[in-house]
Amino acid sequence: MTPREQTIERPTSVWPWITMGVAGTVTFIASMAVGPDAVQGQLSRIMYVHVPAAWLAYLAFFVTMAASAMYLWRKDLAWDRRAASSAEIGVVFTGLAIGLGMIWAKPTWGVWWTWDARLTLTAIMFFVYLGYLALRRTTTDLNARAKRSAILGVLAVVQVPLVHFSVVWWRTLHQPPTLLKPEPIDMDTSMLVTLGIAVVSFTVMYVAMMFKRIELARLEDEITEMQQTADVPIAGEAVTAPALERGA
Amino acid sequence: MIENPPVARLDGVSVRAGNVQILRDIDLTIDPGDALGVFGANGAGKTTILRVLATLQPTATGSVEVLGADATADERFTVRPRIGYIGHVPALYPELTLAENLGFFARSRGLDESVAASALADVGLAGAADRRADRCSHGMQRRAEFARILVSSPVFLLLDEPHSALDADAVDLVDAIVHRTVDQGGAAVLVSHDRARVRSLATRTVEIEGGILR
Amino acid sequence: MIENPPVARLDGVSVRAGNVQILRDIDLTIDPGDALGVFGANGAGKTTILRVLATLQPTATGSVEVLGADATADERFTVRPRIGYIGHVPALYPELTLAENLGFFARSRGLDESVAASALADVGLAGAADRRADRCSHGMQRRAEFARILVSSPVFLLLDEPHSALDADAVDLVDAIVHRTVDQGGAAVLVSHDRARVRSLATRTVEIEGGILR
Amino acid sequence: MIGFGSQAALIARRDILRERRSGEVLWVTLPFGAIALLLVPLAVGTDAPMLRQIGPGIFWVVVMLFGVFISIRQTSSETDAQRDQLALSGLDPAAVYFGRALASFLFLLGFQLVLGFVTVVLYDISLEGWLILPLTFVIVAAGLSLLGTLAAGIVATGQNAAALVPLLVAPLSIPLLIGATQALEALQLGRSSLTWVLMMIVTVIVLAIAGVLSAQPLQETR
Amino acid sequence: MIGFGSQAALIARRDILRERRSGEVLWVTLPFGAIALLLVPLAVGTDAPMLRQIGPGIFWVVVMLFGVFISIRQTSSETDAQRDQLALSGLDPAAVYFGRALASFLFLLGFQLVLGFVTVVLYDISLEGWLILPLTFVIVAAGLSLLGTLAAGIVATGQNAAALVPLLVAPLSIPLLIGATQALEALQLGRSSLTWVLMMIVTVIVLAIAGVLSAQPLQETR
Ligand code: HEM
Ligand SMILES: Nc1ncnc2c1ncn2[C@@H]1O[C@H](COP(=O)(O)OP(=O)(O)OP(=O)(O)O)[C@@H](O)[C@H]1O
Ligand SMILES: Nc1ncnc2c1ncn2[C@@H]1O[C@H](COP(=O)(O)OP(=O)(O)OP(=O)(O)O)[C@@H](O)[C@H]1O
Ligand SMILES: [Mg+2]
Ligand SMILES: [Mg+2]
Repeated sequence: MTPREQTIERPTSVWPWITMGVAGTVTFIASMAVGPDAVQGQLSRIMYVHVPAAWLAYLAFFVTMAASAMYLWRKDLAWDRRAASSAEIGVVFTGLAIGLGMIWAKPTWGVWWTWDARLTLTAIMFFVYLGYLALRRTTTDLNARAKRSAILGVLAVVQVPLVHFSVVWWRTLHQPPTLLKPEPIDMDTSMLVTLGIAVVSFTVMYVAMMFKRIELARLEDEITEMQQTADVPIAGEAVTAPALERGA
Repeated sequence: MIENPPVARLDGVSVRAGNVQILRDIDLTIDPGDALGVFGANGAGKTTILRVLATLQPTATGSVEVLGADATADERFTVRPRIGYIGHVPALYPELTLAENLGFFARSRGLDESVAASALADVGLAGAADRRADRCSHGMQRRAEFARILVSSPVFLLLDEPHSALDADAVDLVDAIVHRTVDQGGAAVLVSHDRARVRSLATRTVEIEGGILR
Repeated sequence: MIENPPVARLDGVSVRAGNVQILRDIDLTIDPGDALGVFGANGAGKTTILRVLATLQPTATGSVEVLGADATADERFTVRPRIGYIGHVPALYPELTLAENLGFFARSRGLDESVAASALADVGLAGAADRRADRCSHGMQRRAEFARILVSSPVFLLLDEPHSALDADAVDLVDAIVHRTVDQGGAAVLVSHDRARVRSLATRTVEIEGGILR
Repeated sequence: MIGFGSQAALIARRDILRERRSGEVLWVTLPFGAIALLLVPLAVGTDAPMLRQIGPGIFWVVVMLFGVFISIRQTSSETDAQRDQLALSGLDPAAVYFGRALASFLFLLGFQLVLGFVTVVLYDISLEGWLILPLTFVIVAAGLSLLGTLAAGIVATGQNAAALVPLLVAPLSIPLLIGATQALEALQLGRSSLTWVLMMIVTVIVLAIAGVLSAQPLQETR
Repeated sequence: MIGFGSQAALIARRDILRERRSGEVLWVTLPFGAIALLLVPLAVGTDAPMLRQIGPGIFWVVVMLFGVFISIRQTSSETDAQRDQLALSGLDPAAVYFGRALASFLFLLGFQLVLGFVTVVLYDISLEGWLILPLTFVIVAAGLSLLGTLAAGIVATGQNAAALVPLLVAPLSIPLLIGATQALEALQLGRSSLTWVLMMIVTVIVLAIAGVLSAQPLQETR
């Protein structure tokens, strides 16, 4: 078998980068434009990143779940790439929410971290999806990898409702839901609008990142595929005829 | 009269595991009535070829068709119960008696446990039916594997070193099972290092060397 | 010149397990230079006799003397390292590579790991030394067991179906090992169903039938 | 071919028979669970009101851990040869999954009953609202056996995959645990435990679906 | 023949290598232990002072249970063929026992360190008097690995003997547990923890003697 000449085209699309930049800028301007909170002062501006980051992590993990289910149904590796890309972005957003939360916690609660159901469960969510990404590195066979991670991708999503409702179930330090709850919303309109803008911008950013990441994932898979059809040693050639009677 | 479709056809099949290639570009057709002997050195890939034919081994390239079903598609599940595979290592549950092992197998095929009992008697193990599998000698366990074949009467036999560990009487049993399957229009593949015995049993033989069929 | 003491002597040995009797009143003497072939039906007790000779199987009655030691007394621990036993099932650690498996064995005898490497080369497995044992074919695992014998050069060889699973090249290896051991004044016991091959190798043969030696 | 239910029953019968012969749950896991319950008061101090408070929680944690262990051990002791033959048997992988889970379910129920008794004795638990317990026991046993069987299927597909097990077990056992502890507490506080029971039921359903969907791919990988 | 120490080291190296390949402790047992610690607060309620009180105790119970499990699993996965060859190898059964225990001891130390860290974070434990901890960790790891290895030896001799395991584990793990929890507490209350440390050391010595005496008979039975 002669090694085949194969090349991979370079990714060229730039618009996702532009979109991400614009969305980031919009979030920044909006959070600076709104007045400081009555109680929390300037600190409250953290919220416009902390909260959308957490929500977009939720969205990303739901997309991972849906794409994983689609993979299990259709056995199409494209769905696997979507699931993985979304999980990776979700991990970034979760990390952002945790990091900002910790920065926020130090001045308000006096500690970086504490025993709190939401904090703990958010951390578990973070680690479970980090584990999802680590798991993908343990196998090189694309289909086996896709199957395993799809199973995890579907099941891990139960984390999301757990994190969301944890503040209701264990009444502890963290803020209970102010927006995503059955009762009417009681929040300053300007803050609400700013939060809305931030959430929309984050969503746009998520979509743009998804496009870029999926493109990259496709190229990675192509490279893996090429490596796997490349020539490798024959297993049976490791075995030779025994050398009888050495020296004796 | 139309020609019979082949029992199995491999077309350009290769198998990889880790960073080695086990099988390369295997083309092989097995027709009804064939008893194919497969020879080759240790580690050449004989067991792997049997597992490919049993639809148990994922392949890297090529197409595998077994009993009319594409082995990479879901169709393989419908033909599997008609395949009889005996590997190097007995597949019995050690804590269960031989009768319980065979009974489990029979019932999984929708058959009665009495079928299992008579199969055990046919391989000469009636007296040991209530002995736990892990308290049976190695040859007795191999015999019990052949009883499994008698229970399900598969049309496609895949036997990995069928004569090893069996005493003279039991060896004849293997030959009888192969003959019966082949005579009824099935096919058998026999992997072995005992060329003399398999040559007398097989309708044709192939040699596998470093993952390539010769 | 005084006569050489026997390598092993069984005297009225019987073995029971649960509520069955596996061996009955076995008398057997194995002298230096003997290569004893043991034949018999499946389940007759051949493996059990090997384990008795390896001092691994507790006996119900009779006396067992191996390499001058009483096998029921603590003396057996001192002679065990000079016994080479290969059973039905390979005793390799599946997660370790062949080199690591043999290296462990060599070091347990106080030998260097290079001895293990050259033993692997001698059985034709130099190329697979770094392959995990559970990724080696059945025959390769059997070969690795014989490499163990080459590492420790035991004076008393106990081989259970030594030729099974080995290809034509490797089968000669077994014969060479047996010849070497016997020529150097050791002894070998070969349990097998392949009467022709063992007859040509053995200096004498016995038949075991329902736990009784004939 | 035999029906789905008979297939599952066949597998369950096989597993129960194997356990009866090996006695692993009975002689190793069950005593370990009981020892765990015994050690906690020795370790945290024998403060009666505090023990009464933490008793049910500790009980559920022990059930959870050992429960998953029981179901994992049950399945992952299968050899490659046995797996091959099972794949060739034509039994529906989903039926095999349910059959295995069914056997573990029965072991787990027994395990819960024994340990529950031990807990009540050792921790002096009030049994007010206990009528919810049989329901909780059944749901938790179902959830854990489905979870453990799924995890075991993953372990059996090769060593790399073993890393999946804790990842699956952590997120999925939490809703079961929370549901189990809160259902009784809610009732004792005079509130409805419906939400908790529903949450557990949803988890069990999710697990059953996941098990069914993954049964075939897991059987075919190794 | 090689010396006793080298024999034990050889066996320990083998076990460590096998674990490195299979990753069972790293990927299955360790995460399970961490999950256990995490589940307890969710199950017993998130009452910070109470958690601070029960934290160390829960930690030791988890270490105890998983510790014995780790050492049992390590040994009882051996096949009959492997056991036969080990018996023929001429290695001293007592050296084999210590070698196995040594490997488990190292796993257990790592296990304790990771879980200890998790406990401190989750339960907000005061580390006053922590200087006693390294000593306690080492003694407990030694005791549990000796105990688990002994139990595994019994399990490996055949099914009937397995019933003995709980009888062995319960009475011998209790002094270790009490010693471990009380040693730190005594120190924190300004009292001497010598008695407790001595009690643990005596247990370890008893276990070592029991292991040495039983090693050869256990190797020869099956
Ligand atoms: C390490 C610490 C923290 C973590 C891991 C964390 C995590 C989260 C998560 C996951 C959410 C999304 C909840 C949902 O809507 O389901 C959230 C929302 C929120 N967090 Fe945090 N947080 C942390 C610290 C803080 C701090 C210190 C504050 C302010 C004092 C804060 C205020 C909020 C607010 C106001 C929301 C929006 C609640 C809603 O409207 O639903 N967080 N946090
Ligand atoms: N614990 C036990 N309980 C009952 N029967 C047993 C037990 N252990 C061994 N046996 C029986 O002892 C007999 C002898 O076994 P052994 O393995 O020695 O046979 P063998 O001659 O080597 O047979 P083979 O040719 O099949 O290898 C067998 O019939 C076996 O079933
Ligand atoms: N996962 C793996 N990684 C590396 N090599 C592997 C793997 N699986 C199998 N092999 C190799 O594939 C080759 C073929 O194995 P196979 O069992 O088919 O041989 P075989 O012809 O049946 O040999 P034998 O006569 O010894 O039974 C062997 O050299 C084996 O070591
Ligand atoms: Mg083979
Ligand atoms: Mg035998």
